[in-house]
Amino acid sequence: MRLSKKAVSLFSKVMMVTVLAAGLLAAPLLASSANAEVKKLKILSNNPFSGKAASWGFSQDRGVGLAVDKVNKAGGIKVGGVTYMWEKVRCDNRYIPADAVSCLKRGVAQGIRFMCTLGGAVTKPQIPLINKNKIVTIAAIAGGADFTNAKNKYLFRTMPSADLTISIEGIKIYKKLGVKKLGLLTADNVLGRSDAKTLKNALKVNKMSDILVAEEFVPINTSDFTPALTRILAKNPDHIEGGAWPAAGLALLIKQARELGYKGTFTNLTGAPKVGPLVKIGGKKNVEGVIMLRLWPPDQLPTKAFKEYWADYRRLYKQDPGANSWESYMAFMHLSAAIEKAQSLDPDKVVAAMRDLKIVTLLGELQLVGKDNPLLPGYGINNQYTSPLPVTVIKDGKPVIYQ
Amino acid sequence: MFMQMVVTGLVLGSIYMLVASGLTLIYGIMHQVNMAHGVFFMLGAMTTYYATEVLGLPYFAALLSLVLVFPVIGVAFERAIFRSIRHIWLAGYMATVGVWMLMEGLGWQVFGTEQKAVSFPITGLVKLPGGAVLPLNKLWVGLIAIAIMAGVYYLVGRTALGRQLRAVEQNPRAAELMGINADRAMAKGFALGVTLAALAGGLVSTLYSVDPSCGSTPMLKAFIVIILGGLGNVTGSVIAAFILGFIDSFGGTLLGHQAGHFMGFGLVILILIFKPSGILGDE
Amino acid sequence: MNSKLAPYLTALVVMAALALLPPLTKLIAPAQWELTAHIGIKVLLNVGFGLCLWLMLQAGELSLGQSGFITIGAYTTGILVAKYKLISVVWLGYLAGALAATVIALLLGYLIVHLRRIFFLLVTWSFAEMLHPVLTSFEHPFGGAMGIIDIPAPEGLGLFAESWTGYYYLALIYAFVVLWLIWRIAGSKVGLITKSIGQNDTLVTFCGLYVRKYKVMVFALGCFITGVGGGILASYLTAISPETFTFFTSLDIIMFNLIGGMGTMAGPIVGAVILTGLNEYLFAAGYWRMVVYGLIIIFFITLLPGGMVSLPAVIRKKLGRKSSKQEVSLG
Amino acid sequence: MAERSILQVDEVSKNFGGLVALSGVSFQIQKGDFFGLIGPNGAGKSVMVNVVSGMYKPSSGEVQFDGRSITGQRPDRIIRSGLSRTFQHSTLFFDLSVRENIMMGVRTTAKMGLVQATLGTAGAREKDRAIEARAEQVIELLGLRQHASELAANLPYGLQKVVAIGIAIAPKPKLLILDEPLTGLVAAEVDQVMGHIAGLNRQGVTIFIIEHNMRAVMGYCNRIVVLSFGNKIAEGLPAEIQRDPEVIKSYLGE
Repeated sequence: MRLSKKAVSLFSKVMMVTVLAAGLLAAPLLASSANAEVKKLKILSNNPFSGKAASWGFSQDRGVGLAVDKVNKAGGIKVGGVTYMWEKVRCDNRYIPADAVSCLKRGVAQGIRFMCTLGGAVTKPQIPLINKNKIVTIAAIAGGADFTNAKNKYLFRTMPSADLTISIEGIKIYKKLGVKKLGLLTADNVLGRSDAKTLKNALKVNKMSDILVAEEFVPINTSDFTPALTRILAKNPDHIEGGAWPAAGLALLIKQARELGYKGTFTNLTGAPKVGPLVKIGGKKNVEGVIMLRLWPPDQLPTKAFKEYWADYRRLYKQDPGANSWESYMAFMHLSAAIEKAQSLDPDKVVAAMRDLKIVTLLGELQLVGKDNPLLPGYGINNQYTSPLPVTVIKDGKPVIYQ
Repeated sequence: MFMQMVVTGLVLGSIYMLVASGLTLIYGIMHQVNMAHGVFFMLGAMTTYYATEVLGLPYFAALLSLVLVFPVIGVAFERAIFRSIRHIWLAGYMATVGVWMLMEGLGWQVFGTEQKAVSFPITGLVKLPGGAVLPLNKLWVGLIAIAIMAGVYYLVGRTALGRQLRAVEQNPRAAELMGINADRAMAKGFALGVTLAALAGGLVSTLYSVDPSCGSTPMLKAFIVIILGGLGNVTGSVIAAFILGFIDSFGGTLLGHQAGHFMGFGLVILILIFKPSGILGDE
Repeated sequence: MNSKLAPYLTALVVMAALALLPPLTKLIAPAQWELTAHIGIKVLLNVGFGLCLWLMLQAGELSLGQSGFITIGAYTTGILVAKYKLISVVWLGYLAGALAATVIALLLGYLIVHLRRIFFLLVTWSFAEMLHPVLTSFEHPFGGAMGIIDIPAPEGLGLFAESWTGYYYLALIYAFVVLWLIWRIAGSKVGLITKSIGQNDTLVTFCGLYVRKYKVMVFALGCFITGVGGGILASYLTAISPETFTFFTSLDIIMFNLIGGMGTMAGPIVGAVILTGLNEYLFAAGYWRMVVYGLIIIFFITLLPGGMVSLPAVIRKKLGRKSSKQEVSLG
Repeated sequence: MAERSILQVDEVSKNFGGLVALSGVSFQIQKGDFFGLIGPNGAGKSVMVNVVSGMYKPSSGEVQFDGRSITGQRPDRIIRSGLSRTFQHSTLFFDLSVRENIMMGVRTTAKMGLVQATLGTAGAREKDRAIEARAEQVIELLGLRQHASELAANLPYGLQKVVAIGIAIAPKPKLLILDEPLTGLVAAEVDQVMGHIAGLNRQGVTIFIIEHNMRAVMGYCNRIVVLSFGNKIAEGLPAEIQRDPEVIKSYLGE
């Protein structure tokens, strides 16, 4: 092999420095997780921190992180005379199901009993393990009774399920907009498929099944929607439902639909993409009038606590928080309160305490619903968090509450 | 709908053509499958983003700045990593994978996870017969892509640099006997490929969004294109780009997105099995 | 000592040591056991995958589609055992998965083994990529985007108090059976033919051997073993989906050989241990993991192309003695 | 006459695109012959070998080996029917030892099954022993004993040629085709290699040697065919060939 000596020495130097730097950066993460502090209480943050879904992962992780700081600063959790301090343990699942299971197995192996995670695709395979090992999990997932049901005692859903967003709020919005022909263009993943199921069911219950004229699924990382849009637009819809697109996907979908001459309206009911990138990528004119749930306009925050949270988040991360972050924050506060109430770390006692505990947090009263609720078919268990759900519309490039 | 499919196919085809051009040139000259192509695409898009949104340069000036910056980056990479391992095919392949991972990883650290966008200065629609519409930005991106491709043909076919590159492509030893410095010519060829990738990034990213992994999907498409066209065959890849554009457009519209994806790779496997030299190859 | 028995004895000692790991860890550091088992299981399965690719590499085939064969093994097991419950014995599910992988490898292999180098790499990669839209598009039998869940553990695993130990021993047995198989084949005349094909397939033809037959055979054998591993992984993960095994899975398997070195069988083993360990070490590092990966690839390619197993020779050479031939097995 | 013929080439032509490499060449090799095919560079000698050994399919014409047509057959089948060939440039398995190289040539190697080999059954071990024994015989025959364990890559060029011949004769072929075995050898090595070949011929192996160097083979061959630009221009005994004006012209003309 011919090797230029200069290149070799330069490269070995550069590489050594970078590897060292990477090692130093990684070491604290590991050291903190290996720390054998007796009064630590660990929560596994089983999230994507790299790859396409990383922004969701960071969003949830930061929300839980802020809540961890909040609880610890307030003196931790006192259980039977022992004070526990929370510690968040990150594991990067890259939004790959196998990696998520690996992360959970890793967590279980370290004796961790609490977890936050997100995404139906990566949560689904974790469920058997969650149930078996009694991991109290707060998860940002849509879907319906597939996730929240009497079998999954330990899985708590932080974000409103598709039953809440689509079946209840969505139908109201469709009626208000007077939708006559609805096209569904959603992601070809667990979330998108279950959204479609929920939507069809909700339309059937409301005897509106005939308004759904087209249904398309494309991969989550799609950047060119033109073929799928051409298919949908051939049916002349006056409204397009996106389901749960993140900002870039939704923005491109809208932009390309407008480019193809589509004049109708849009909703993206389950996903709560950040407005900034949505407007930038989609173009201010194109995204005008898009309706979404779970999004709070920064200048219309409902409570003082939420305003403080917003400011804290902005100060730390130089951007507005996403819905995942505050929903996870609130759920975590609820979990902490439940542990104190149960006066035990036993998962069964903790989840029992969670079920009928109401706390006041960022958006006012937070509680769990699901059992005996005709609007949430098949849930049979109080494992769905609810809090006030804003309906937001984009006006002039900014989110405002929809009247 | 038919006309719309044709239009979409043409637009996608010209995009794929542009993204694949750098890849096929690098294969042609260095016989190296460049897995880092998507990263250079991404860097081109990012540079354009920072030049327009942060420095406030006009879009076309930002695009021109790519032509000044990326040849240097290309030469640097060629010198530092690829030159020493050029003649070992697997080492070359894996090294480009290494550069891809390294640069994308650093990209996420440096640029953050927030999605970015570069806006194209021309907007609007053209209505075509048959009920089809063509957005002006896509029309312009397509036209510029064709212009760049024409430039590549001129550069390779008519200039001294092109003669060097062609000589090296055919036989590096013989080229050296003719007084051409093969190392230098290959560095230039690599730089040209990298610059084309960056230009593709700067142009195509205006239609989509920008993040550190935004080069992966275009790169995947470009791979399909260059295999169909025959590795290293520029004209073959131009034709293959439009074939893939039409597959994605017609397949995606008539049969659904996944079917289009499946057909693209299916065609690649068939071509590799029965005619590895590509659609234009002789053999 | 009989020299023929020496490798068996070494293997037996190593195996015994690894088999003693669970009770020892539980005795000394019980809190660390499950994590150790988790990493051990991954390492051992990866050793199997790495060795399969090593054997294929001997015949000059570099497959970037091994994730496809893991997927086929895992999905076949999952579909038969969990989704439709057509087979009640999980072990038979693994066998079915392996057979499915073999049949597809035979068909694909027959068509593609004449391709060389980058063309073989690209065609196997395309094959693995093509599976994704197929799996996602069909609810039946593949379970669509959701994939397949509730894949049971194999029978007999319940003998162990907790599943960690069971899977650990299963992976251990898998790794050593693969090691034995590949070692036997590599040492036999078939191994000699395989190695010869990798060096000069024209000459092999003119030794009167049908090269295609041997290449397909080696490819299919590698995919059979990989398919079994896929089935075991499906059980261990309990759920699989189209995104479970990706391009990066295939890339990792190549990297085991690259990092360890392709010259000897020790290479992929060393590589699998190092890379899997590193992956676990960097589990929380997010994007830094990509950076470290990239640097590792570039490091081994440019500075240590013979992999870790060539390190002693390289050091000796640095210390002054020049060896006549440098270890470059990247072809 | 016909039953003594081992290789019969009838009107063989081979075109590459528009280029005619062989046009209607015919000849016969008898059992026990030391047969030479000579001609200047580019005469089509190597193309002829490649057509006979199945590497190329002839454009027209027929090749019969041992009474059976082998035209257009798969090369490994042709080889298995009892024909061996070497290559012009030293073509070996360079990363294998000399012994392993020769074992690759032994015919029975091909009959080993994967399962047999893995399990090491009694049958497999017996085959292994037979292969190894034959390899030792060949090593002894060619005087390679002291190099048997060396890597082929580390041998001098002349010995590499001998090993190549060893691979070819390991299966006890009926016909041994040697494609320019003397290229690149120094005089002493030429004698060594030709000595081995002559020895094989004396033991009854039919030899078909292709050479560029006319003088080197004159002393050994009993029959010679001369090719020039794809045409057969002469055939006969060495003495006749040396006198043939056509041959002299084509050699001097180059």
